[in-house]
Amino acid sequence: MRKPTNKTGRRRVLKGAGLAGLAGLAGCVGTGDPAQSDGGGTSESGGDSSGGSTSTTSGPAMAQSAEVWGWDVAAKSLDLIDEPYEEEHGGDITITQIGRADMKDKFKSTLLSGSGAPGAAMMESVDAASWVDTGGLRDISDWLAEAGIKDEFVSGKWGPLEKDGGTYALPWDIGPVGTFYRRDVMAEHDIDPTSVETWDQYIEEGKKLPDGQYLLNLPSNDYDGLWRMMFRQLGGQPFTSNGAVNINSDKSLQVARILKRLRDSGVANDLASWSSAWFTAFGEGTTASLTAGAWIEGTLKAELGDTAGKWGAIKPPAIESGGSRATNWGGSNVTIAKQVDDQTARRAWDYMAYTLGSKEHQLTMYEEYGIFPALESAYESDAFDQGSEFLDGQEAGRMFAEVAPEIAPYRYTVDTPEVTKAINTHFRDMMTGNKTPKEAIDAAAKQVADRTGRDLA
Amino acid sequence: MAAPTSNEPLSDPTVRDRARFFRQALSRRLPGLGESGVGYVFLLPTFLLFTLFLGFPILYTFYLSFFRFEGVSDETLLWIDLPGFEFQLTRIAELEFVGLQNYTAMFTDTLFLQASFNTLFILLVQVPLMVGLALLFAVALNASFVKFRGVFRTVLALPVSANLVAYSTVFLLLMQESGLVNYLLTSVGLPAIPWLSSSFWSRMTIVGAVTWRWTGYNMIILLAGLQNIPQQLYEAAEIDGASRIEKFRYVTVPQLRPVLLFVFVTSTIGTFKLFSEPVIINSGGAPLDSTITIVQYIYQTAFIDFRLGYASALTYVLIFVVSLLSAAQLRIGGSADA
Amino acid sequence: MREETRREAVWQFLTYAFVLLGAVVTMVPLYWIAVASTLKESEFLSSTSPRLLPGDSFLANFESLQARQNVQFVGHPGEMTQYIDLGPFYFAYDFWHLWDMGAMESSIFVAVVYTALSLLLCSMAGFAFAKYEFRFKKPIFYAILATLILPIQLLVIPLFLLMSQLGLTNNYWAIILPWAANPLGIFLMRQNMRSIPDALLESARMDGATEFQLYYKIALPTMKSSLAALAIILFLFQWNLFLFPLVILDQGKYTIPVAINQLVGAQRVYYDQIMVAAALSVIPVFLLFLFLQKQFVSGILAGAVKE
Amino acid sequence: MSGITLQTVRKEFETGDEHVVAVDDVDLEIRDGEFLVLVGPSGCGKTTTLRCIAGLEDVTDGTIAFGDDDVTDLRARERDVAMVFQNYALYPHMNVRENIGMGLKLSSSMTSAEIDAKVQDVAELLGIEDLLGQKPKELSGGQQQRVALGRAIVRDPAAFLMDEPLSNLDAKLRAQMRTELQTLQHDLDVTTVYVTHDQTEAMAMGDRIAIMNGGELQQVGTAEEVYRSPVNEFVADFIGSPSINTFDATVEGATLHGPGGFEYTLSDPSPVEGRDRVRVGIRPEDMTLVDDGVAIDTTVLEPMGNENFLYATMGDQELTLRVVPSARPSPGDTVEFAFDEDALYLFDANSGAALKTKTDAGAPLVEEPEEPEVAE
Repeated sequence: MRKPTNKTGRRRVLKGAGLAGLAGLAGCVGTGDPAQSDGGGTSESGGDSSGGSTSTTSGPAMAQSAEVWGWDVAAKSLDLIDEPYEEEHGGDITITQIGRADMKDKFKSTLLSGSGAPGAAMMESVDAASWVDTGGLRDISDWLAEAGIKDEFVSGKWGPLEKDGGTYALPWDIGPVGTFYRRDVMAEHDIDPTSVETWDQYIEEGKKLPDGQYLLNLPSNDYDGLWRMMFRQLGGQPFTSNGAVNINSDKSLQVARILKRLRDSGVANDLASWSSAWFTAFGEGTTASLTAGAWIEGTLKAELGDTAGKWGAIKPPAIESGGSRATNWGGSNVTIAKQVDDQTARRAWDYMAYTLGSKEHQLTMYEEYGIFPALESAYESDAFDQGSEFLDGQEAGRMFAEVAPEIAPYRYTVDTPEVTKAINTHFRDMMTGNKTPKEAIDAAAKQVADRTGRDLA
Repeated sequence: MAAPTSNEPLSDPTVRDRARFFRQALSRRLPGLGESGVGYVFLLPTFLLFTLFLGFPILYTFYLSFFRFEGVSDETLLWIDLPGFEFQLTRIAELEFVGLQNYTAMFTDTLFLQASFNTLFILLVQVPLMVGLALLFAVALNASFVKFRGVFRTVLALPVSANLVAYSTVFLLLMQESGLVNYLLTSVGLPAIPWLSSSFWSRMTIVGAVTWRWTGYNMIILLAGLQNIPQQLYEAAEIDGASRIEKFRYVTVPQLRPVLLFVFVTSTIGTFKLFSEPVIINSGGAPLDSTITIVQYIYQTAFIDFRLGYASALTYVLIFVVSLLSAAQLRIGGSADA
Repeated sequence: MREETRREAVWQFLTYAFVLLGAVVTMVPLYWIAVASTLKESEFLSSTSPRLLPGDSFLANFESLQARQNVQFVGHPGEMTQYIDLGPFYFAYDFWHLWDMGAMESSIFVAVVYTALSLLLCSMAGFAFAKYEFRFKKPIFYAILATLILPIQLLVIPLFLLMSQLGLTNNYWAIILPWAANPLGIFLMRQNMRSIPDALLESARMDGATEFQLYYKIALPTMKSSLAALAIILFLFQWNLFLFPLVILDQGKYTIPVAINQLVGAQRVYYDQIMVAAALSVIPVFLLFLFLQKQFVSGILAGAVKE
Repeated sequence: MSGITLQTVRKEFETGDEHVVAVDDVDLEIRDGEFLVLVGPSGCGKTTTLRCIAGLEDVTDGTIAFGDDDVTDLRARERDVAMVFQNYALYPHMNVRENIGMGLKLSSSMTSAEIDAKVQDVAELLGIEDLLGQKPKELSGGQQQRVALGRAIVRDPAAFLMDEPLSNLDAKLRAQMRTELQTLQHDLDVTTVYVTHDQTEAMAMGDRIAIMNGGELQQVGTAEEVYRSPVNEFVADFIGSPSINTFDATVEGATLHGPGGFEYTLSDPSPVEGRDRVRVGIRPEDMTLVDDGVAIDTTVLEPMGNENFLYATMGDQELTLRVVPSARPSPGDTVEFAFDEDALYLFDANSGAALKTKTDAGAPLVEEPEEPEVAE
């Protein structure tokens, strides 16, 4: 039941004092695009175009200022490029650092209520599909085409950012996965990770560790993370191209079996991810390795500084012999809300393109905070050839740069959170032996299908 | 007549007097309101704030509960076109009318049922536990022989001053596998408890946290109620040969019934509204969904799944259920000893 | 008689033991917050032997909290940007710039304003419900009471929408006004005000008081302890608001819960800073509570739960 | 100062589904400076009438005038009356000085200094000048009573309205305050309407007494008038302590036949002419014990010292007699009593309207210049 649009002339806005506020909920009717009305802007969206714009591209005039939201290290990274940008392009970019969960809540509130959004905001690839689906993000495909930088990014990154021919965010970083291990612990127990090719081999090697020491951590609150990483490594897709649920595919079953084997073999610890116990175990070497996105190096360095030099990294083991060893974990983008007025959006885009679309700036952020660029052209830089002190001089950067372009695309959708829940719930049953791997993935797939109204593949 | 009869002023009016005279003159000129008029005037500010800030969200939520949210939009949302009254609200969301589907869907929504179960579980354990403890503390502190009653009262009520987010985080730390609580348990020879990682114990952790925080507060309310019980009733019971327990059973509890009821109803409502505690404590690695509460689930439905319509319907069901429950509590509690 | 005294002694001992145990259990988390705030993170998180005695890292922790970029927990002297100098008359009129408010000051400021405003509104509404007859009194009262059930987390989106239309985003009024007419407050005031004798009000009417004077000259002063009790409840309510302030307030205006939540990073939780913040945030409410405790006990239900 | 006139004042209440007529078309004229007592059983409408005069209740119908001024539509604070409440209604948060001065502060155009002086005067008048700094809860009942009075006096109102002001005092203090109030009212000479349910108090204090029942005004008159010449059985029964003895009697010519073989032949049968039945009333104090009167059976004897109350039955009719202290029949004893026909009351058996009241030579009836105001 669609309500008629505002074209129907007989309906007018009642200009009563009390109702005026309500009537103006998303801009006055008749003035057209709400983004240009008072309702849509932010405090920053002054619409003031008098700023010394030195933009090289055409289009609407740029607002003087724009605000960009990000969290933690990411926000700090963006801040690095703030000054060079302002020197070169003028304008006034404010980077606002907000806690990750908080930023998401805030940004989503602005999306859903159609007002209050900043010029641009960070968006994780995992969230991208559902955020795009709200219709609250701005299609930047024209600007992207104009800038001609689309092909410079790793292709696997674009999937969740696109919908119906529109593009809604600019990729920033990716998380090519590596297996980080404690060199000293492995050496002590005669394990050579560099010789490991598959997970099965890795498990066998892990059995050499004594009781109380684990090869890796398999946290019961984060099965989906490992599952997704491995599934993607196999080229698996959670949904088929026509939207059917596909998490009970053979590839998914393969992954489930490996996870089950990891648990049953006794080589896996079970500590909640990111808990202090989790960190401590890596610090003490009771958990000897960690498979995660390249960005974990920066975190480990910050948290466990006194273990510097004791770490090494390999490409993640393959699921099967000769299989791919490239996959991804994590990664962000920068997006602009639709409600942001054109001038401010233009300013925000200008900054985004300047920061994320340039090798130089991406490398600055990589070197300072380990943000691994999604900008493929950056990989040529010898910054990736520098040995990492934390990894005992290993040139892991090059390894990841090799992995990055090989990462298979992955179909994130609005129902990704459902997949997460289903996998965690049923894999827990699988781990306790209540379900076989096959039963677990079937149950998970059925749950997702039931709750999203999708078909099973 | 002894009062001064002279009309001459004894003194010059002071500034305050002048102000008073001005107020009097003003109030004399104002038209009188009927009794009902006065009532409305006193209610006016409340009424305005309610209509503006809660009326709109409540109605909007109700409206949304019959739709499926399809995305953000800027088309017309709602229009009223009566003779002499035209009003149009611009659509902020792309909505598809689904009738009562949102309301029927929840019966087969396993996660909703899980959340309801969790909330009820917490409710059934936490409210009686907390009210029971609060009552025992109140009775103990009402006993005349207890010294330093003020100190005990303050100490017991102190947790209420802890900030919600802060204390939830602190509980998260205390209850960790290797946290202080397990340290204390193991150091006296008891087994460590998986406070955060088992479904049962993670719910109990939430129960514990909420109980810790609110027992003292409720104790104070009950204590105030106890102090209103006439001492003669206890003396009469004493003469009738009632034991301590009997006095508690036949004097304290019936006399305290209205206060207990108040505490029960407000605690029940409070438990239904649990949000921050489970969100924060759940992040400690509890099995997924094992501590999710109804409000938390509705929040996720709206904010993570963007199913605004469904979330709105859930909200209304929650409100309906809590209203029923409160009314039932009031009826049960009130009728037994009217 | 002998038997009686012995039983009495046992009873007294049990009562003391129970209360003492309760007090100790209650104090453990609070004590631990206080102790942890003076320790290094590694000291209080150590799994082998948690430290239970205060250390000397409080200032270091506090400094690291204050040094955070995205959170200003406690404010500092600001710059007075605007003032008028007329010889002996020296006016600063950009008052809030005397002190840059951190989360502590913001929370206190907001909670105080909210409490004052809400006390006014609740007592007025409670007075109307308790002492006047008017049409639709019962339906209105129950409608207000019903909103007690409403979890405000679920109104975030429409409220946000409304606030941005009213131009109140990033404005403290946005977290004060929506619940200034607090349903629990109205209920308590109504119940308490029913205990004011009608004769007292009529007497004042005979004395020439206007209806509004009845309210503020008679009803309010006789309700002092109830107002004090309600003040605590209202203050706590505002003090703990989390989700809506998070969404509606921007950095620099954060209240304590929002600020503390900022210390939970994407990858790391800054427990040492959280402990300092938690310890500090207890203080204002603790003082308020200590200050008003007597009135709280006597005022919470002077007539609150009759009927 | 002025008199107060009530014309067909009517007050109806809606309480839930119930419709109550609390005051039923009362006409009443209170003279300037008069002490009028409104008396009646609880629920008779006396307090409502007082509250209508005060302006605390809106009348449903009728008018109220102070002197020549119609005040029906004026609010309480505009009527220039002062009221003393049963529970005194002292402001608990103010001290005595503030309590007394409150009315002046709210509605007079006196300066603070004038108010203080006046409060001081009134306090001295009432002998409570030492209490001015104290809060009500620090005062005894009698002191609170005085403060409440002071609060009324200080305003020089056109009328004092008092709602059972003495009922919260103990018996001794009540008697003392009764006299004091009368003296004070006499000295101040302010029209006073005083509500009580205690007929003794009414008789003792009122210049005139207005008796109400069921919302209707029964009779207005001096204590003696209402005692000696009640307009109906209700007034006769209400006034006097112990209450009048009344019983049914059948009429045969001039002879009355009552319960338990009661028989009396009227020397003047005119009041019962043409009637079959009648209600007979004899006041306890008019019955004397004799040897050849009506026989009754003693049930209880209450010695009061100066007199004895004798409770007895005449057939199934219970009677009360006030007898000399020397008469001491034991329970179960049969005694006999007699009375004067002059002291006999006769009432209509159906309507209760008086047919005959006391005709003996008591104190002379006060001849009033105006017609007595008697409502049906």
